[in-house]
Amino acid sequence: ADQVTYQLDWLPGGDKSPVYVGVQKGFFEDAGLEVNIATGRGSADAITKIATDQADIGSADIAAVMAARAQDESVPVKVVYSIFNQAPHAFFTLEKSGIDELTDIQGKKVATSPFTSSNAFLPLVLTENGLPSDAVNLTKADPGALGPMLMNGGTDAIIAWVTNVPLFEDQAEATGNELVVIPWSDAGLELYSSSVVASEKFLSERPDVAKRFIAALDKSIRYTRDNPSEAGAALKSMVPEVDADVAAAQVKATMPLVFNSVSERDGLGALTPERIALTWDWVSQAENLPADSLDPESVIDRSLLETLD
Amino acid sequence: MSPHSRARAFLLGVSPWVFFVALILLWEIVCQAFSLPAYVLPAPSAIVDAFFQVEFSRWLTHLWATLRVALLGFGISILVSIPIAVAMMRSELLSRTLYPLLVVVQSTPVVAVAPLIIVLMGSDDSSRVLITCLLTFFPLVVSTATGINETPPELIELSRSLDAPTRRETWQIRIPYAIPHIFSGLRIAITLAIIGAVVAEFVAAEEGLGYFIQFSTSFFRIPQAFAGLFFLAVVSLLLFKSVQWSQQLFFPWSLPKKGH
Amino acid sequence: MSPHSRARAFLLGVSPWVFFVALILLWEIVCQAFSLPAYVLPAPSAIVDAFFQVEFSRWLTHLWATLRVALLGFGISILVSIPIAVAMMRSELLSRTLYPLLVVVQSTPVVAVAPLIIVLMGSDDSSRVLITCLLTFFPLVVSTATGINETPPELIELSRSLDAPTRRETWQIRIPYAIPHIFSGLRIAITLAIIGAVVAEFVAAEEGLGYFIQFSTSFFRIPQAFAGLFFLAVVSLLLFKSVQWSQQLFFPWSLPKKGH
Amino acid sequence: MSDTATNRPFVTLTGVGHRYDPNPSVPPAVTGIDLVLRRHEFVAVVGPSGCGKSTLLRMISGLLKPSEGAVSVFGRPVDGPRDDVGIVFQKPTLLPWLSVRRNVLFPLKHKFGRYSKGDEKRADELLEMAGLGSFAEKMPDELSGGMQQRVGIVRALLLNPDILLMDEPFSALDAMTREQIGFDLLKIWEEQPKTVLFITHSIAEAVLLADRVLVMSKRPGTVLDMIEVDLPRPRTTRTISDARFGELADRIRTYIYEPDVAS
Amino acid sequence: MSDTATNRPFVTLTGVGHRYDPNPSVPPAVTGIDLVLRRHEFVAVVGPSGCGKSTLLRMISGLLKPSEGAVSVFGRPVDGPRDDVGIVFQKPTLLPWLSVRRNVLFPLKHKFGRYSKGDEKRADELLEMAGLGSFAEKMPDELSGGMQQRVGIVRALLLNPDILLMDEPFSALDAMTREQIGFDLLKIWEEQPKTVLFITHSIAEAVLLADRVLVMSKRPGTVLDMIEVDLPRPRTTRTISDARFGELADRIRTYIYEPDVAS
Ligand SMILES: Nc1ncnc2c1ncn2[C@@H]1O[C@H](COP(=O)(O)OP(=O)(O)OP(=O)(O)O)[C@@H](O)[C@H]1O
Ligand SMILES: Nc1ncnc2c1ncn2[C@@H]1O[C@H](COP(=O)(O)OP(=O)(O)OP(=O)(O)O)[C@@H](O)[C@H]1O
Ligand SMILES: Cc1ncc(C[n+]2csc(CCO)c2C)c(N)n1
Ligand SMILES: [Mg+2]
Ligand SMILES: [Mg+2]
Repeated sequence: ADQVTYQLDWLPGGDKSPVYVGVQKGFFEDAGLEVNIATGRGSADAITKIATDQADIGSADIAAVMAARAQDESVPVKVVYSIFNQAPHAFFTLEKSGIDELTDIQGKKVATSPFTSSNAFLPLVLTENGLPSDAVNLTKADPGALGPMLMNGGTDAIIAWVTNVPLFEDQAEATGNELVVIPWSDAGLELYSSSVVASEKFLSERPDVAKRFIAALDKSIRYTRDNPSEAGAALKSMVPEVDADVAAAQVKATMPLVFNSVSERDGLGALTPERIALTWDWVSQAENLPADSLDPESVIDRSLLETLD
Repeated sequence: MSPHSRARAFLLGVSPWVFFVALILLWEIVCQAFSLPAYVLPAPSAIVDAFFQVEFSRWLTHLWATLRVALLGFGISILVSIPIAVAMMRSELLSRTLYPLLVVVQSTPVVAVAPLIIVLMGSDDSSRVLITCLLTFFPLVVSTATGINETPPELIELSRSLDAPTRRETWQIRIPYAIPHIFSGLRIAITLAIIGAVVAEFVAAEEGLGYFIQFSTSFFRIPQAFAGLFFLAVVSLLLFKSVQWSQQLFFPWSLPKKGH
Repeated sequence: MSPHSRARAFLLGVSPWVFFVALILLWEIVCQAFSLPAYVLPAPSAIVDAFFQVEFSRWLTHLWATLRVALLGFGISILVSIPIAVAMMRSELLSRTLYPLLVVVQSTPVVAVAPLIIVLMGSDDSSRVLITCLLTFFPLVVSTATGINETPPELIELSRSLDAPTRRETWQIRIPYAIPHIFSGLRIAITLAIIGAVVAEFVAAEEGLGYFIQFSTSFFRIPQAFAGLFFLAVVSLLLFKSVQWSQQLFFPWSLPKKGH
Repeated sequence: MSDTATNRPFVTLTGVGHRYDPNPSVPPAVTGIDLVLRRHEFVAVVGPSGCGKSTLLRMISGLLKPSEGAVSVFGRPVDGPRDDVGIVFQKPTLLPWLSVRRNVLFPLKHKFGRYSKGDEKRADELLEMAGLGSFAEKMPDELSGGMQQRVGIVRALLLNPDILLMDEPFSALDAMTREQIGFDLLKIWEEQPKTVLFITHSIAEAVLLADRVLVMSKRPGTVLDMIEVDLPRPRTTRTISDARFGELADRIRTYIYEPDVAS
Repeated sequence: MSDTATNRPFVTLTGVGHRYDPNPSVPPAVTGIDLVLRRHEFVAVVGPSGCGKSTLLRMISGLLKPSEGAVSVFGRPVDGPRDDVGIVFQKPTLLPWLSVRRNVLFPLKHKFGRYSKGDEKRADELLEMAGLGSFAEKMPDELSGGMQQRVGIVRALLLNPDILLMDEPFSALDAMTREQIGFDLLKIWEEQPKTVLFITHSIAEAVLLADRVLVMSKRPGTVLDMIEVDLPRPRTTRTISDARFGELADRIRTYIYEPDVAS
């Protein structure tokens, strides 16, 4: 079987379960692939590892790929498939806080992780909704501290990904609170997010393997949507420390980022030029990159998508 | 041994445990009394529960992953740093040239260069061992160099007057004299070795206690993370004690004299 | 001073710089020759470019944020660890009880307990200073305790024979005797203080050199991250040198004697 | 200091002994010492090297607990270091970070936390007496071995203690300085009487300075004899030519050289 | 060792001096020393404490570079430590981690990396001679001050060096051991001739042991006189009662006590 190393951009979790499902259900094996999964520590980490051929293919935020290529056009990676067609970023708050919609956030205390890509989009989302870009009182703290800060009143809201809603719900429940999620995708942030990224070397030297891989991954993603609890169990069987039920809940929270009106319109995994341009528009503004520093199309390789049915 | 001194020895032996148990009890009581949520500070009872929810064989896997990196890094650090300290003591030129470089290496937060190391060396044991070495070797160099420089001048003169090879001056006089200092460095380094292994796992690993803690935290499974922390602390403590025991066993003369 | 020894002094003064420049050149050449991609290891020239692309006032902001946390943590560590070492030297019971606890605290990866610290203390300087202290105080305790225990027994007998208060035995005999050891601890601790501040900024901060490095990395601005790293190394080196200078200035007798 | 105060038992040792090695097959360092030092008496101790002289001194000072018998001072048992004792150690024990003058003043600084201008003057006087007047500002490692030892003696005298315990204080001194400083010590002792225990390897020195000479046997150290030195005071260089001086010295020499004949 | 070998210049010092303090207003420690040690000669050095005796010894050993003049041995200038020199230091310099026997054997171990069973036997014999036979297995900190110093002497004798430099080796010894070990030293020296420089504070000891006595002035140390000791060898306890012994000792004493009258 052909060896493929798949690079995650973070630790295993429900949102990363499709690749595990593919391994466990034998989708990769059926395609003549033996897939090795490596954990990662952020999109930049994943992109570097793929660019230096420590992995063949993996997941990373398309925003990070664009930023990388805008600053160093020699980074040899291409985006080949879109996983999240919507931004995962969101304000999380408690019902009792009285924040019901995005504009209520003005003047509130908001906590966020120090190095999440969400921070760059925050000013844009705020101005998009008619608020000044410094409308919130922002503090940055370790992701692990955000939940407790929200629950004990240390902050009015936090910024996190909707993929983690179940985790925060558990914490809210434990303190008798009701969690309110305000996704930025409902507030005008229209872009691709988590995507499949492949090294140029992998694409040029083993195009056939890449094609089979994407096909099997595509199948895994669909299977995961339909069988969240089985996906949780698949993850659990490969990563014993995982709680299968929590993972299943995460799968359910993640799927709307994958299967939604965008995927219905363009197809699963699709990378349309319009939405790519839109994404670059957001990213270049968010990260202070000149609009002409990158042709966003140059980071895309649709050859694998074209072979999918 | 008089009954009095036997009682004293018993007290000394028992007191750390009493203190430890008292601390755990206090912790449990605080958690219960203030009903601190488990995701902030889990009660010891919750940590114990979490500990037993993880299969023992998984613990062993993680333990072994961390331990082998820590010990390998620690060992290599010793092998590297003592010759460096000796060389720096012998040549002022080398000392002046190398010291700034060592300080630069030491004061570069490994967390920040770890990704570079991983990219350059691949994300396997070798890069984690290197990260561990980077963290541990500096205290060893500093302590050994300090100790070597504190050798009484009379003894150096004795060696000079014998016109003995410098090698023997180093091995038979300076290094033995530096033993108390070297062990003070080893005590610091062994705990840093564990930290180094853990930090390396935070940056790239698929197993190990550091990975386990990070992973548990990413799922907000704080009691489980604390179980990992606790396990890690026990391991560190045992390693630290082993350093002390080796000194008692192999270099009893290097221990401070007890008053009469 | 003879011309020969003047030449030697000059060589000694110059050699670190020569070495340093040679190292940088080598690095540049390696990067050019192997055309290493900048996202793996940027060339020094690229790093310098990146350095000047950041406004100087921004650098100062980041520097000050890191420096104040590091120095505050370092200072508090000194204030805390010397009394602890003294207390542990005085009472074996305390030493036996406290030592394991210190080892546990020391070997707990701060990154893993960071959320707890932030939740309990808030995400401001205070928690960053605490993280720095957690990293730095152990080497200080170990070195000070080692030094205090190495005081020659005759001097302790002198103090006993005067029936002087233990406080003065400590301050006028044991602590001065421990000065070389304390400084060896301080040399280790000052570099750890910087690391502590940087790690703390990884965990909770809006500014500081550690924040800057990680931030730049997360946006794939690798040369810029290296510029931050480089700046950090220079600052560490200066702090380390300051520790050495203070020893030369205030405790010249504690330095090893140069041969005649 | 009234005369009634002297001639009274001041330091009393009854059956005192010490063993460093708990293993009973190893003989103790010293054993069965019965000894009374009278108030303001000058007692010299002689005996072979390793016989336990330093051990005895350390037990009297309270620095070492006897493993048999008991020491008492002025009727009160000694159970720890006393503050009215001045000790000159066998090795010079100067503090490397203090100048010579500050080393001499150290006991005051250490005991009381401070010293006065007057104390400084006294320290300088004592240093002058010891021939170290011009070295007051030097650091200990700039002194020769003998000079360091002299600083140690001056330091012990500074506090003018009731009991002065001296462990071979003059062994590193040259003959002239040695004799000179011996007489200086007697002068100080006569002006400011104190009980002195003086360990020496010089029989002549012992006889020249002391009221009584304690002769110790070789290990395990016991009392061989206590010899009354009935030479008139003040002692001077002339005392040495006194016939009685030769007699006493000879008697002690016999103990040391032929212990079996003497006892 | 043929007789022709002796009586030849062996160690030569010409205009030797040393200053520790580069400040020219501070006098040097020693200055203008012209001195010739003949092969297999026993020279004693006396002089006031701090006059530079140890400094002189350190310059001859090659441990200290003279700041003026030059030292040469057998015609070759000394520019560093020599390996045919045995030194007994003023302070005992034992290695705390070695037993007494291993401390004695240390020079062999240190110089050659090993020692033989025969060396061990010799070490034990020397220890026996120094009255330390039963202490061979002890650690240095279990010995009294005098015993430590004796171990240092035994150590210097082990290598049977050509040149033996001794810095107040006997000052911590009791009178009997001192005399005894002095005669032992002479016996060894006669059996295995070597050039000896022997610093002492005892004028009697200097005259009793040496062929010549170098008398040094007080700081800055210079040569006051070099006194030929024309007493017959072998020297014994009887030598002390020799009238010539008293004469010589008196002459030296005059230098030390009244330097102005003597010179
Ligand atoms: N390391 C040093 N630094 C400065 N001065 C020194 C140093 N060593 C010795 N001296 C000075 O040099 C002089 C001679 O010292 P040296 O030790 O040679 O004397 P010595 O004759 O051996 O005395 P002693 O009989 O007391 O041992 C002394 O006045 C001393 O103060
Ligand atoms: N710390 C120790 N541990 C074990 N034995 C010791 C210790 N100190 C001394 N001794 C032994 O006790 C005996 C007496 O020692 P002490 O120092 O009292 O002798 P001393 O009469 O002062 O000798 P010297 O004249 O050589 O100084 C010696 O035989 C020595 O070996
Ligand atoms: C691709 C990717 N990169 C980083 C994180 C880490 N992260 C960023 S914010 C946050 C807090 C929880 O929402 C966490 C864990 C992730 N999850 N996925
Ligand atoms: Mg003694
Ligand atoms: Mg000397």
